[in-house]
Amino acid sequence: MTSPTLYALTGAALIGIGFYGLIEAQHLLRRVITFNLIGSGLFVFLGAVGARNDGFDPIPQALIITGIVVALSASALAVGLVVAHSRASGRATFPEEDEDA
Amino acid sequence: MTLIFDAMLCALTLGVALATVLGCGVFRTIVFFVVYGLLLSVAWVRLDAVDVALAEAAIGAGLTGVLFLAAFGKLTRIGVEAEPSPKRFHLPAALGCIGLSGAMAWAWFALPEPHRPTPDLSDALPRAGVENPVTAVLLNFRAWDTLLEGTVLLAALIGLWILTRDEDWHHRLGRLQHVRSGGVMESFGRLLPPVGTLVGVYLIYIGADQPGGAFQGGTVLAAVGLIAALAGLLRPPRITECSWRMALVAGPLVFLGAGVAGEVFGVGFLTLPGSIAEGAIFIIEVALGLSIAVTLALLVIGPPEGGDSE
Amino acid sequence: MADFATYLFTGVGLFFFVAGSVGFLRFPDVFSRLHALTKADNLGLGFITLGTAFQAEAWRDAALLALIWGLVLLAAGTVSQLISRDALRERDEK
Amino acid sequence: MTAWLTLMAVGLLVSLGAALVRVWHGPDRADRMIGVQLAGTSGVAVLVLLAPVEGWVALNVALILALFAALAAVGFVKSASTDGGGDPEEGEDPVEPRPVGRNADG
Repeated sequence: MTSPTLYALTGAALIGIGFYGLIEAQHLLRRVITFNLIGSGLFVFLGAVGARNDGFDPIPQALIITGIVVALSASALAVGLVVAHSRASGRATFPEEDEDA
Repeated sequence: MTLIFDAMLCALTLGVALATVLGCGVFRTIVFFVVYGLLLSVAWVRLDAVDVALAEAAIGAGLTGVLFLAAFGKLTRIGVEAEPSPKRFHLPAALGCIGLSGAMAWAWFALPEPHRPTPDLSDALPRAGVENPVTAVLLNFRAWDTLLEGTVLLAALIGLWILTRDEDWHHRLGRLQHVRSGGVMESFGRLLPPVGTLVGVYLIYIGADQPGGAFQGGTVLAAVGLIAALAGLLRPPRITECSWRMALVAGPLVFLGAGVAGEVFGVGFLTLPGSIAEGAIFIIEVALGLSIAVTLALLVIGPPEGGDSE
Repeated sequence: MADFATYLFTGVGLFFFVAGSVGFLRFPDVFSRLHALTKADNLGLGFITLGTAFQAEAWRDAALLALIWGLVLLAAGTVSQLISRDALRERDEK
Repeated sequence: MTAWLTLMAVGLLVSLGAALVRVWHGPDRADRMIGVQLAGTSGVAVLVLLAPVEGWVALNVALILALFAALAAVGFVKSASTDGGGDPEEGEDPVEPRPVGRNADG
C-alpha cells in the first residue's frame, strides 16, 4: 500500500459518500455542498493518479486547479439560485419532496 | 511513518465528509465542509501538488465558507423553515454508493502503468518559457482549456447577476456592510489586506518558476478583497460600473489577444513561440490573475440586494 | 543542538494543542471553551513554529514562520472577540 | 528528524479529530465555529511541521491558511447579525426580533 493508493481509495470513498448525501439531501444548500463533495473526491482521485510511482505529472494538477475554481463559481451560481428560489417560494426544498413527507 | 500520517489524514477526511453528509442541520454541514476543505489542502501538499494546495487553501478554507454561511444567513432571514425531519437511512442508496466507490477503487488498480513524465511533455517543457511545469501546462500547452475556463467564470457571474431583482439593479453588489468604527472587525480589515495583497501579487509573480500563478494568486486576492468588503472598507461596485467590467474581461481579452497574435504571425492560434513565451505568459498571468480575483470576489459577494428589503 | 531544540519545542507545542483540544471537549460553556482553545492553540503553534525554525536552511523561511504565527495570532484574537460577542448576544436573546 | 516531525503531525491530527467530536455535538453555533478556528490553526501547524520534510514551499500554503484563518468566522458573525451586514460589536444596533426559523436549525 503506497500513499497515492491511499489517497485514491479516499477519493473513491468520497465520491460514494457525496453521492449518498446528494440522494438523501432535501435542503437545497445541502445538495450544493454534497455535489461539491463528489467533485472534490474526483479531484483527489485524479491527483492520486498524477502522483503514482513517485511521479510528478503537471497535467492533472493543471486540470484540478481550473476544476477547483470552476467548482467555486458553479457553487456561487447554485447558491444564488437557491436563495432566489427560497425568496420566491418561502422554502429551501423542492415541492415534490414536501408531498413525499 | 509518513504512511501512518497519510492514513490518519485520509481517515480524518473521510470522517469529516461523513459528518458533512450525515449530520442533521445545515449549519453543521457547512461547518464540516469548511473543515473538510482545510484537510484537503494538507492532502494536496502530501500528493506533491503544492500548486493545487495553494488554490484549495484560499478557496476551501476561505471563500466557500463565506459563501455558504452568508447563504445560510440569508435563508434564515427570509424565514425558511429548518431542514425537514431527521432522515431515514436508505439502504439501497447506500449500497449503490458503496458499489460506486468500489468501482472507482477497482478502476485505480486496473489503470495501466504510467510513463512519467510523458516523453512529449519532457521534450516540450524547455520550450515553454517557464520553469513551473503546471504554469506551462495551464498557460501554454493547454491554453485552450484555460481560456475557456476564464469564460466559464464570467458566464457564472452573469448568471448570478441575472437573479437580481429589478428594483436592486442599480444598487451596489451584495448587502450593505457596516461595522463599529474602531472595532475589532474594522482593525482586522485594515491590517490584513496589505499583507494579503502582497502575498497574492507575490504568488502571481513567482508563478513562472515556483508553485504559484494566476489562479493561486487570483484566489488569494479575491479572498483579501472579500475581507476588505466584509469590514466595510471596500464598497463593492455596481453592476453598471465600466472600470470593474473591464477588470472582469481583462484576463480573457489579453489571453485571446495573445492567441490571435499567434495566428497572425503564422504559428497557430494560442501557440506561443519559445522566444517570446516567457514575457507573453507573464503578461497573460497578470491580466488573468486580476480577472480571476475580481470575478471570484464578486461571485461570493453575490447579486445586489439593496438595503433591508426583506 | 539545533535538532534537540526542535525535539523539545515541537513536543511542547503538541502538548499545548492536546491540552487545548481536551479543554474544548471538557469545559462547561462556550466562553471557557473559546478561552481554552485560543490560548492553548496559539501557544502551541508558537512553540511548533519556533521548533521548526531551528531546521530552517534560510533566514527567509524563519521569517516566514514568524509571519505565519503573527497572522494566526491576529486571526485568533479577532475571531475570539467576534464569536464571544455573538454568543453573548445570542444568550441574551434566549 | 523526519520521523519525529511526522509523528508530531500525526499527534496534531489525532488532537484535531478529538476536538471535532465537540463540533459534532455543538450545542451552540459558536462552538462549531470555534471548531473551524481550531481546524485552521491545526492545519497551519501540520503544514509547518511538514515543511522540513516536504520542502519549504509548503510554508506558502501554511501562510495562506494563516491569512484566511479568520475569514470563515468573520463571515459567520456577519451572517448571524440582524441584517446580514452588521458587526456583533455594534452596541447601539437596534435589535429586532429575529425570524423564528433561525434557532430551529443548527
